[in-house]
Amino acid sequence: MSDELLYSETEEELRAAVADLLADRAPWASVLARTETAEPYDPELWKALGTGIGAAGLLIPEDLGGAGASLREAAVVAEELGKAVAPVPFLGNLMATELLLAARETGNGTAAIAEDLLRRIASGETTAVIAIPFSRSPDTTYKGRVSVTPWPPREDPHEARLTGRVTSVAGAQPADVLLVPSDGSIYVVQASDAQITPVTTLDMTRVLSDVEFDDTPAQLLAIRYEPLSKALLAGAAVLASEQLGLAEQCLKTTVEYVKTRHQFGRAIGSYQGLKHRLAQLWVQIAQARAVARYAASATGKEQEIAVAVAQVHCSAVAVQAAEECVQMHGGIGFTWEHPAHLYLKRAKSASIALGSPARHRRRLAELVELPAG
Amino acid sequence: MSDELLYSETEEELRAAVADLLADRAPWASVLARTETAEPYDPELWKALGTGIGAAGLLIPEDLGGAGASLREAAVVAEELGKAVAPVPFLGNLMATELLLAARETGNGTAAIAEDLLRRIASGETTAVIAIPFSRSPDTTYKGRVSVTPWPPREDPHEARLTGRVTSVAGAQPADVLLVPSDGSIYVVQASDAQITPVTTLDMTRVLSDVEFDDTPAQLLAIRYEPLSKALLAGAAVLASEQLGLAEQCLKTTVEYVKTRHQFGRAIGSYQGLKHRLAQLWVQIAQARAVARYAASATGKEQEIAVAVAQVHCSAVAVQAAEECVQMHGGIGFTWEHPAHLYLKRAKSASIALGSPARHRRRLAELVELPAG
Amino acid sequence: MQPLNTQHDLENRIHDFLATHDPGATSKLDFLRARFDAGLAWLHYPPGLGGLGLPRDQQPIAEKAFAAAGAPDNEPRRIGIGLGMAAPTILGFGSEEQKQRWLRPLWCGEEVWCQLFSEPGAGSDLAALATRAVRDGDDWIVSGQKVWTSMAHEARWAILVTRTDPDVPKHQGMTYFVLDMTAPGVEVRPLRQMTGEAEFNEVFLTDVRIPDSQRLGAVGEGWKVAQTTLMNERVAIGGGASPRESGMIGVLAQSWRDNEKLRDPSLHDRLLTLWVAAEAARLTAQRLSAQLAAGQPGPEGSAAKYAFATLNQQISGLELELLGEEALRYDEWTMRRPDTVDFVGRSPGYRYLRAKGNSIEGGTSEILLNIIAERVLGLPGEIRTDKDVAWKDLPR
Amino acid sequence: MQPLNTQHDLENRIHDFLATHDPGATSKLDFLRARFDAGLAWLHYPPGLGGLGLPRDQQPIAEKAFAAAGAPDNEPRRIGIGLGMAAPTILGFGSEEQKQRWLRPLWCGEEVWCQLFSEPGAGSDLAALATRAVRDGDDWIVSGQKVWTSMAHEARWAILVTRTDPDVPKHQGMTYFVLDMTAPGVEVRPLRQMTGEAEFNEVFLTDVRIPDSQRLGAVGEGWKVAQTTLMNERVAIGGGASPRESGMIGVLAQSWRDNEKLRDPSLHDRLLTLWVAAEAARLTAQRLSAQLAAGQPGPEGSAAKYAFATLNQQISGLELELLGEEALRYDEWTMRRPDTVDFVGRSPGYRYLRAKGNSIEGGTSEILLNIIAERVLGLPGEIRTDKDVAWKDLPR
Repeated sequence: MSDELLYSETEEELRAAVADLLADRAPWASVLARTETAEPYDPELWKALGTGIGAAGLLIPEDLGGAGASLREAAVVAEELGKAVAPVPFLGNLMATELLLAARETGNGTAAIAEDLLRRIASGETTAVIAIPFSRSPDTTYKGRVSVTPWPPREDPHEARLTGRVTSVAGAQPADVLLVPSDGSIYVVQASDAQITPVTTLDMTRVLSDVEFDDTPAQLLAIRYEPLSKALLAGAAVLASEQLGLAEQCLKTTVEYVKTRHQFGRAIGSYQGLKHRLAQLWVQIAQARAVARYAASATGKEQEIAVAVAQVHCSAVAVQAAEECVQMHGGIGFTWEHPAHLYLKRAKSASIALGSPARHRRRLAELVELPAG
Repeated sequence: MSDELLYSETEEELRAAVADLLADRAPWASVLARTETAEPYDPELWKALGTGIGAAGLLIPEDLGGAGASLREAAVVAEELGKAVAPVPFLGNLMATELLLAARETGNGTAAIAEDLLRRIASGETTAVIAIPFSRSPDTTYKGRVSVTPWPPREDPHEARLTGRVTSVAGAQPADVLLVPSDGSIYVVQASDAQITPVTTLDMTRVLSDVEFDDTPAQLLAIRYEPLSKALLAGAAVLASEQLGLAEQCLKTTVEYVKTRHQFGRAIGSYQGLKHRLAQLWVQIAQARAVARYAASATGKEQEIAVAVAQVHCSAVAVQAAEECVQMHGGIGFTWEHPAHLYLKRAKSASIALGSPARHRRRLAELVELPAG
Repeated sequence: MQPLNTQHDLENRIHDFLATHDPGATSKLDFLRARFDAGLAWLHYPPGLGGLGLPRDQQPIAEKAFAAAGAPDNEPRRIGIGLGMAAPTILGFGSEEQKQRWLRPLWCGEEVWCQLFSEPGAGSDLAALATRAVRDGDDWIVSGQKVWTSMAHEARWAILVTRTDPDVPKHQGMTYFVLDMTAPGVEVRPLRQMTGEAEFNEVFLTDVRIPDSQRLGAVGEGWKVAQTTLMNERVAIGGGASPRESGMIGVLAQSWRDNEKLRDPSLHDRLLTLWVAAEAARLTAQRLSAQLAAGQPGPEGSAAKYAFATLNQQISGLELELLGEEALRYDEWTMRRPDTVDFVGRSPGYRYLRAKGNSIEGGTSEILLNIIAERVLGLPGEIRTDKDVAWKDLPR
Repeated sequence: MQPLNTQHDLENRIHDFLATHDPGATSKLDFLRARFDAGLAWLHYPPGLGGLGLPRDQQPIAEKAFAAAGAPDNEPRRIGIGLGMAAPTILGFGSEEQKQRWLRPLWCGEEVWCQLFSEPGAGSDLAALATRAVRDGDDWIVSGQKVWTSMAHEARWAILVTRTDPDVPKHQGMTYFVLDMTAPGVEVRPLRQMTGEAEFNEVFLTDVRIPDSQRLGAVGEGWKVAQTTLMNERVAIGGGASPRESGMIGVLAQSWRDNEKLRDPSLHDRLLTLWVAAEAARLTAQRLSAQLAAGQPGPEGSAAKYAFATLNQQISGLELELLGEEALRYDEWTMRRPDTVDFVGRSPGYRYLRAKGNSIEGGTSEILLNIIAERVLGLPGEIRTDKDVAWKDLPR
């Protein structure tokens, strides 16, 4: 029953494949070097990961060309991507996939559009993302600033025109297709028809973009928002595992460093002050592993609770791990030429992404009936 | 200008006198022994402190037989009392005195009653306390459950009858006179006319009582509540210094212990884990000293801000100091036969007394215009 | 007897046993003795000593079957030290005769055991202990003071570590015994704690005679034997699955739900933060159980105890802040002698005070963090100056 | 000249000086040089070296008077290392000739100074430094790498600690020099930090010649000299009174007041907690100033720096959480070379990242806590294995 909190053999094999690829193609020095180029996402790496290993179509049913796997496997991929702060649109594409899978079920005649897109995602031909600010939490009543013509929309598949702006979208730059929630419905837009402007982003390994629509052609995908919250919830679950991976990597790097760095004639890792902080971090990470696994496994209302718990806990642990990584490396950890800052920026941004910890606690308060007043 | 944050020579002399008395009359072992007797407050000690050193009449003007001192001197006395967790009704009597001093100014004909009481407090003949639950914060809109006849009261001095109950009053047991806020006015009641029942109290060195009135004779002291909030604010300021003293004593005791306690062939105070925690505590206590001094010096609206800051900060520091004192003493610190628990119980209770830290933060939010929503 | 190859075989065996031993018609002690003799007590123990040499993870099957049949249990909480610490040590180091003498009445709850390890001068640093044992013919004469002994006032037997050679480094000069708590010279005094009650005892040993036949392990090997005892303690403290909102967080959450008046909105975020911390600790314990069941024992036991202590202290601290006036009061200071800790049944102030012991008893939080840092993370140990010095020359 | 017995005398002296030196009619440099020569620069320095041998606490009187007259200042932030660290060391250990050569252009801001102490392998443990200086006739030949050097790219002079004898324990084999930053073999490279910009430099020294006349203190006494430098650094970091809501907490509070939309009620309690912590730190710094003015210098300087670092990190962390989407963006990664840290003028993300340096630069928080624990609380030091070993034999 509680084996769901462990990793299966299949999952460990998938992990090893992703880890090998990242060790080979995404050492931190090249991740850092890429951040100051015009192409902050790595298309070759994404191709190898997405179609080579099949991470792009992980959640897509086998009859549509995917792997027919679950969020559990996706979470294992995310752990490894977190360890490498890898610049690929895995998370954004995963949320878009979840949205399409949910839209396929709503049965208002747009299933064919969803299926077609899912097939193309699984084959690696297309990368999709949801055009929504990356800070939005799953329980947000999202309105946005994109208007639709015709309005109100008909239920059956039809073309429409979108005008307006969505800020701080993650993974939009390398995407081919945008899924645009606007005014309560969700539309499909070709990325080449929108204006996508990368912005200067705190997390340099997951660059955000502002997306502008100006009477842009679009196709109805879903008449209501349900698939959106489902997608964001899945994204938040998987993000917790990414945060776990990041925290593990920070701890590992730091432990290695304090074993070899000598001051006052001793390895600094022999001082109890540092030891106790690292041990506390290890305890937190062991807990993060349990809650992240649970968030990737739970369903229904239990999933909502599990995801809120995981987002609160893993956000804090990843930030703590990255902050300790900087501090315990001393001066070198504060420089540009050491990976610590990549982790710090990813951790802090991820803690805000898909809802801040405070936001998830508020949601949890509703779910477990602990009202504020 | 900022000399107000330091201690004057007079204050240091007063401190020395109180410290000598407490070292002589209130070693912790006898404080502990007293807690399980029927007389948890020490009348002899209070007499020596109150009239011998003059602590009872500290705030009372010289023409009424007092010392004409300020809250600054009272705060220094409180620091020493905190160090000894001394079982005397100093704080309660001080708040009653502040109330009477304020009532004397309101000039509705009851000034003579207030002056008479102040004279008797200064002479040591009478000890007074305010009959209000010890948890009430200065900004509480206190209503209570005591009813008054006649109602509404006339402005001029008159007799009345009180019926009802006030729970968790600090220092009521050794008091001769109760100042009873009820229904918006404040009355004087002879303690012997009320029924005072000591309750089992978490802080065994400041036992609380439930006070019951049953058609009990009372005299009008103040037609409005203003003097009450003034008194509670002064009490909260002085309590911060008591918390400071307690924290200092906990740190001192703990530092001494970890220097002498050896484990694994070394004094445990040489381990960096403990060192860093004790150094952090010292930093907190140095800050507590500054904020407590400021709270005892500020006036007007600045006093309200200063007291809220001091209550938030000193409450947390005292609890932290007492908790570290227990933990770093290991097993012995968890026993009845070591003073650590007396400090822990005092610290935790004091943090709740006169308003919890969260309550003071909420008040501060109003004062410095940082609204919650 | 047939080998037991499947869960089904085991269930059949228990079924057969119950068919001939009706719990309703047998006295409790007779039933437990029969269960022991049938090898259905602790299944992983060897045949003849209450077990069948089965894997540890079979035990729940037996417990479930006996409970379903309404069979009496051996009150495991009351005899926890015997079951968790004394028994594995006797099994590991005892002679055949010693095992036969002690294990059966131990498991059946006839004889309660306690543990005489800690001393006033040797807490975290157990190997510094000073209780002396001097050889005298076939006996040893033991003098010293032990502390933090649960159940000493009810125990028939104690496991005891002593110093037999003060002239060698501390880890080398210790010897491990079983002590008869009714022997002359054993004095048990209650040790009152800050909650007012006394769960523990101090035990004073004055020229107590212990026959050499009650020694466990070789002379001078007491440290090694004690390690077995302590390792089993940590496994016992470790994991276990429990439902959401078990323990203190449940009390706090319920109190929040039940008392609308107490819901200070400025404490809401902290309440939820602790709720999440408690849920994270719970899921982690559950994951640990699953790992153990899947045969992947991890070092998370120390972490679980550390997290439990920290959480209990934070939750009970917040509870008092939330309650305000009620928190200024206490239920009872009277000195009592409880057998177990009742966190839920007593007052909030009791919870706050008693939780302070959680980070001290059974390994301080500092020691647990050291263990994680050194044994799990592989960080270098402290520089030690006490390892090669004769015990008698150590600073103290 | 008349002795100055009162504040009034000092004010008169300044008044007389200003009467003959009109700030509006004199070039900035001429004015500052004249002020130095009149002994009105740093009043506590000796006559002839810019001072009058007055107590330190007279300085604010002079600063106030000159500021009131609209006189130019020496841009103290730009030449902070010279004023705060180099000057007191030259005053304490320099020859008469060295003082005359360096102090006047230093104070007047003509020559910027930097500090070459830290090395990649010697951060907290400065005495482990490896930069070698070898005697060669009247010169020393110096090679090594220094790091975390502010202003090295603008500095004319540096204070430098080197290793002159690797065969003795590390504290004994060091020698202190003044280095001409324009000398051949000195290479300055910007050291980019996580904020994107480069406040600091690495300085590579390759066979740089330093005349022995630029040595400060005796050969082998570099540690003692460096202590003077560092002590003065800590005093400078210490106290100072500032108004309520100065610095980061002011930014956060204003942002809360200005943006009703951002006011997440569940963050309110944490905002107030940090507001109180900032106010407590502010009052503590003010108390420290009062103590120093009253001649009661305390060890609170290290505590103030520790508290400042912790607060900045917590406040900027909360600010990002509060801002949500805006916090995901950054203002600018371009590599720039700022002279000072601009916490308030840049983006929230910059504040968050830059504050991480506060607990590392100028003494890590860990070292500051060690100092408080050992020097203030008198706790025993760590066991040291590096004090009696030749530097060359140390583990690294």
